[in-house]
Amino acid sequence: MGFTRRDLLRFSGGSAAGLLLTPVPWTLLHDTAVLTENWPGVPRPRHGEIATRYTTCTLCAAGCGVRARCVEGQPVSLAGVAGHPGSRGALCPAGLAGHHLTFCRGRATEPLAKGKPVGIDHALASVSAAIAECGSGESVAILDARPGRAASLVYRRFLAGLPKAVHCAPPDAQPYGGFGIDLENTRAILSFGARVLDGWLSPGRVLANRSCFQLIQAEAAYSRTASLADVWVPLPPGGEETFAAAVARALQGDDADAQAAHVARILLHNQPAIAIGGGAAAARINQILGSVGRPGGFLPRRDFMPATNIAALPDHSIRVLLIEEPAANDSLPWDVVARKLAQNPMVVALTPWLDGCAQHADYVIPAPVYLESLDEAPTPEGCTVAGFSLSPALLPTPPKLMAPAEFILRLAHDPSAYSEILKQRVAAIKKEARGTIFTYADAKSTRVADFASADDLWKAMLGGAAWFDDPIRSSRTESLPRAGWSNPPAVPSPEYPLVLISADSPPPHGSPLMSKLYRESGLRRSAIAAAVHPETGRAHGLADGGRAIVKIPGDSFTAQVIFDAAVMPGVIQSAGRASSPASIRRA
Amino acid sequence: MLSHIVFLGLFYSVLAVVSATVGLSLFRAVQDFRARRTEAICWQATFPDLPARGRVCRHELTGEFRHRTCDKAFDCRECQTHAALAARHPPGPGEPDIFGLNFPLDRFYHRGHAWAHPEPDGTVTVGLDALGARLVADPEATELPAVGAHIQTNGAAWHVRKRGADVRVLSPLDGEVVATGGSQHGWYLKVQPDGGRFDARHLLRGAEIRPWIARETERLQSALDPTSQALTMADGGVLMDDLATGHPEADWDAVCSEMFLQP
Amino acid sequence: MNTTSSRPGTKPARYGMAVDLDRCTGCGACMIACAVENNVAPAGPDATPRTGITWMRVYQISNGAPFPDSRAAFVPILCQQCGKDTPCAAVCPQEAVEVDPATGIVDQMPQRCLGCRYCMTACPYHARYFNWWDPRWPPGMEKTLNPDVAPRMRGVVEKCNFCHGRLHAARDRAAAAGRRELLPGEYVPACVEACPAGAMVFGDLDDAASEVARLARDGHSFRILERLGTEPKIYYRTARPWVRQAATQQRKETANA
Amino acid sequence: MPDVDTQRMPRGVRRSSPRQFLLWILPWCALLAFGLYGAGLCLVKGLNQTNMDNRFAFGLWIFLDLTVIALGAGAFFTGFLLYIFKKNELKAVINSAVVIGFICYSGAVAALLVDVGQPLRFWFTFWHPNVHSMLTEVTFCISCYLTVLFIEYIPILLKNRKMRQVPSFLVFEFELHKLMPVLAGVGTFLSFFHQGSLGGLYGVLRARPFAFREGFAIWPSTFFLFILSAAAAGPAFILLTTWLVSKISRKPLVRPEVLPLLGRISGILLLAYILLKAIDTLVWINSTSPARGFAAHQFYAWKPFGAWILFVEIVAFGLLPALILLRRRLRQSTPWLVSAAGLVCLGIATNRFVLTIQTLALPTLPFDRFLTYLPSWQETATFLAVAAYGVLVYSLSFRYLTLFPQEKDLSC
Repeated sequence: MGFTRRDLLRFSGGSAAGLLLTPVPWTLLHDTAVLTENWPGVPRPRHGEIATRYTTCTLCAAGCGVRARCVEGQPVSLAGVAGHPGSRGALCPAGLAGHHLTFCRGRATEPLAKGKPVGIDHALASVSAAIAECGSGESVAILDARPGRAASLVYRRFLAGLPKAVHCAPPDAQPYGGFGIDLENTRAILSFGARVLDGWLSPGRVLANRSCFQLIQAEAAYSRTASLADVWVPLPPGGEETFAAAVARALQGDDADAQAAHVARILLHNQPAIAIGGGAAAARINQILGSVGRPGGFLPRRDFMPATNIAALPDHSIRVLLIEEPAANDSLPWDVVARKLAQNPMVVALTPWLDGCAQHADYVIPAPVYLESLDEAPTPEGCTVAGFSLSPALLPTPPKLMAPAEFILRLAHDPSAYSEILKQRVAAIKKEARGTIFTYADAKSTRVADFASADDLWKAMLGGAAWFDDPIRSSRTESLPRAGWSNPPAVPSPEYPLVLISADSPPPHGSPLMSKLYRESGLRRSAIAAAVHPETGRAHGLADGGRAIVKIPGDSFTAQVIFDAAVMPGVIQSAGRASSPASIRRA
Repeated sequence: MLSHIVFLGLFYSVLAVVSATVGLSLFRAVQDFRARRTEAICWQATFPDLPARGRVCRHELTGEFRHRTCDKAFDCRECQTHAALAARHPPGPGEPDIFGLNFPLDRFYHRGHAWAHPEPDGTVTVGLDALGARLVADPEATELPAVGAHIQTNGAAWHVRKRGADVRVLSPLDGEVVATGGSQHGWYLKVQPDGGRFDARHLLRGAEIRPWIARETERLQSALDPTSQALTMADGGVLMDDLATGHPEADWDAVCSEMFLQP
Repeated sequence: MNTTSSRPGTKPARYGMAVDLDRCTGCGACMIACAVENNVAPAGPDATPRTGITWMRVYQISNGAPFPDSRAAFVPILCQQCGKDTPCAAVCPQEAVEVDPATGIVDQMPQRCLGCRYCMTACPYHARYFNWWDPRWPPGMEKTLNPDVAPRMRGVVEKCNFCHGRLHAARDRAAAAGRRELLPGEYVPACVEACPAGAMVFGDLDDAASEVARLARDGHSFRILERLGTEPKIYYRTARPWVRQAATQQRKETANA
Repeated sequence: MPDVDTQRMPRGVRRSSPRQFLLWILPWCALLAFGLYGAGLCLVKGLNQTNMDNRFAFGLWIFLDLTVIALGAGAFFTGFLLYIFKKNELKAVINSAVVIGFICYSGAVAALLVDVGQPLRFWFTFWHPNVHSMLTEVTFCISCYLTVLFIEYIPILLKNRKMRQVPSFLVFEFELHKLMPVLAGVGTFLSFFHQGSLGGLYGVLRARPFAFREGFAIWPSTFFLFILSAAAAGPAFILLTTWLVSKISRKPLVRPEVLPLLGRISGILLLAYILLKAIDTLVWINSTSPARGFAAHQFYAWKPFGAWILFVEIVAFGLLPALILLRRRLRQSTPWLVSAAGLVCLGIATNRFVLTIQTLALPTLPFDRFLTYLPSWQETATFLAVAAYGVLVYSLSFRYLTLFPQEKDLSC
């Protein structure tokens, strides 16, 4: 008899029932559970010997002490160093994610000539050639991201050997020249657009003293600092000078408009007070307040190494420009730099990134990022005494990468290595035998004099330590430099009825994790966000959340419109852009 | 913890009840097989699916009730109502000729159009009545049970195939097949009734036949042509010998399912 | 029932946090420290502000006044570790959420989570996050994962647990030192440690001497959505009336996104 | 030559030609395939394929589940009335009701399996259940009840013309049918529970003042409201489908008195439900919500969900159809009856929508915003797949099984 459908039914039914009695289904369940627990593609964190190592952050001029938790030598998290005199145990967000930089996309991994990979020797050769070809009236310039380092000395030494050369710095580097700010005793700060609560000096130090000083923020942008300041004086774009003059008058008892008078009153009632940012404006007020050279004001310190503000150079004077990538949150307005370049210039970018100054460079010399090579942190910005600390590498330096200083040394045919230069610097500190060494591991301060030898000091600093000079009683009388550069006030015109101003810095270049968090929390508006007052927006036919095209002289970009009633009418607020007249229309 | 016990207890007992129900019905089904109750149960399960008009009580046919639907699946042997009524006034003799159809009075008729005729030798001859015969005249195939097979009242006695209609003719009695004939013999089966005696209480006889056939012809009519309401045959129209060829347009499957109580 | 965290011998505590909104500058250090500590993956390109994972999330609030009177404040929102009828714990169908009686910490067990997201609808603080994607790191970056915390798989819910890994580590240290209880400050979540403004204070709310308990009692302190009666353990503090109002009172205006 | 197709249909009923039938199911098959593709994407690539997010953690699918299960309640309630209360008129629709119930529940379960982030862990709930969670109740009840429905479906299946030729099937069917009241009882019990716990699902969200309700014992008021509303919607939906099917198949399926009866049942329950719902709403507005720091009017301050939605839900889709269904004269006229039934179903859908979607759209944090959400095509496709699946299963059942016993009588 054949195999009928009914038999098939019976068979399948029977086998199904039978299967339940076997362990098969249960093991299957168990296995699925196991599978879902070790989900494919989810990485297992490495386990291994855990160590704490110390270094110093070089991502900005603050030079904060860093405690790194390392698994098998790989830093897995960074934290501040408790008791660090400069950073007060704090780190900024960028610093906290510093160990991710190594893994960022967009890194320069090998020397490039006009975008094409070349050997480092070839690069050296062609740069030297270009330098040799420098005609009269044309100069070689090194844009020093942070003057005052041992590296800066290397640059100067190299430039000294050239007929016409200049060691310059970005416009807003060294805002206070050879002075530090005695923040601990300051009672009031009048800030002309300085990002006081958003990365000014070392965040830890500022925030630790925040409750002690009144903050008056005078700027057009409704920046984070402005939104949190005790008083926000919304100046029309470029109105610093006028307002400063008014405040100055008020301070001297002359009559001024209510707002200036109010500000003056605050400054007078909260002595010592200082004014920062805003170039000449601030300098004038500081003079009246007498805040230079007194406690709670600007105190001079040793070791000031002035570098020429690149904005101050004559136009079209630079033939060969070697740029060291400035820190993420310092802006390098390229238009200012470009103005200084001669015809067919050669621009060499010494940078870890392809998206920074490398975009404008003929040659790109890939530099290691923070933690990838032994580096140095000079006197923290605004520190009242000279300082110096090493930033020991926690990660191996990738092949083909070369620290800017190393490159310049090679260019100068100087056999010594950058590390030796640093060692000499430390030796010099030991020789002068001033000041104290703060060692991160035990948070102890030791007189430099108490170190047996320069080698001991070197070792100590390699293990994570910061040197701070002793305060000086100097009779230096020179007034403050005109901090920062105030570019000409942007005046609206029929063609450009609005003014584009920079609010906060955009999410800093760096950890993908950090950019993710900023994007998702909306804490920092991206560079393509343009905030306008709703009325201004409607007047220009924009829609909240819509896309718009912002035109500025010689450039234009598309941005996402954000209606924000807090923004000054008539301005466009966008992160990290130079102030300029602008027009906006719906995309 | 207690809530755990209560909650889980509740739901696992629910599961238990459900599976028990299924298990029980499976078990019972197997029992029925063992007890050879299959045929009867199949009929039991089928009967409710018959259209209401196919389930009328024989006493409605004879007019003793205005409306009564059989609740015993045509097994009057178990029906007190029938017993009582049959005792009070048993059906009188009728006449064999009904609308030109011949229904010999010495036979007992099953609602499924099989007749049973007790032979002197104690066996019972089973065949298709005049109406049934016309419905499946010269069938494509006839499938009779093997000699020695056992058939049950209201179970399938034999199968006939006519114009795509599979017809199973319901057995009028319980018994063992002793011989098989066919349409050409005028009878289909000879059956040795169980227990030697032939119980015909559930079968129609005598005067009951006419009203029944009258109703049947109505049903036939509506089955042949659902649209028309005219009762052309009740008033003496004569049925042709082969209805199938006579009504080529009719859905024969449906007709047979109607007339042979086969939902 | 209880997880490993409630071991015999360790003195029970009721951990909580006090956040000073007048100190917070919204820098986001807490968010980053949190994500680094807890191995949150960088979001994929198509993640949105509403699909990304931020156990700690800083909201910017405003006094609603237009230019030039606008003022801003920042409110870090993390799991508020509700202490009474914890909404998420009550609804989880398979005990993937547990309130540790020894610490008061509401813990999420990703390896048991079904991903039904019922707990997320239950949470009024939106402090629970779902893994919409497989966690992915840029090549090599998985080397920076914190060994004390297992990354979560796709399709499960996760949230702040006061850096559970740190609690375990601290306990082990204490045990090694033969102590039954943790010293104040011995166990601190990553966000608190990282805050450069020192705006966050963490500790045992039941320990009247602790800084956090003192701040919780402070007249300027309040809790968000307190009237829901879930006894959250995150206290916020501000001397600015408008901030307190904006953080506690339901807005009246009918405008919306 | 008798074609295989008719050989499988019930005898004595007319069905469309195979060609017609094919034309009818083809589009639905296509839709099903498309939907399955969408669902497959969600399963393989993860839920990032949907437009749900951390704030809108529940979306279209949960709305679908709640609605569909409410509409499927006809199965249990009809069974309940038929087997327990011996309302024999309902025999006419019980088969159809069972099939609809089966479709709704299996569809809902399928959607749920796609909805969870780790479908492979679906059984965890049975392994370590948290008995205090409404979702656990739901999971247990629905899985149990789906089994019951499947078992209730078997007899209908076995009565298929081909199947019934297998005596053993018929016998099993017969024995099973005898025990059907037991299953109906169990089913009713389960249904009462899970319909309720589906309501509880949102009612217990104490931290979501828009959804939270006080209640009795562990059950918030929505628990009981859902039972009642489902019981009201079930018959209405059966009424609607029956009418629809007989319109599409162009033949009477049940005796004329059956539909009005369903309507009446639905009407009575609906009226009761609406009254309770109104009371519940008042209590919520005046006590529950304010007690938790939320003035109820705020909830309706966010466009587009103004107070109108409350009116629509309670009056237009609640009171109105209830009154229609309770008036004999209106009940007798099919247009009124059917449109009323339609309104009832709409009302249920609205109620479930408000509870699932509006709850999530409304902000709880004072400085938070109102949220919007639009399902992605994958979500919608999955949704449609469930619908297509339903239509297909029902069409096939209708063609080859006896869903309406009276049809045969009425066909002549």
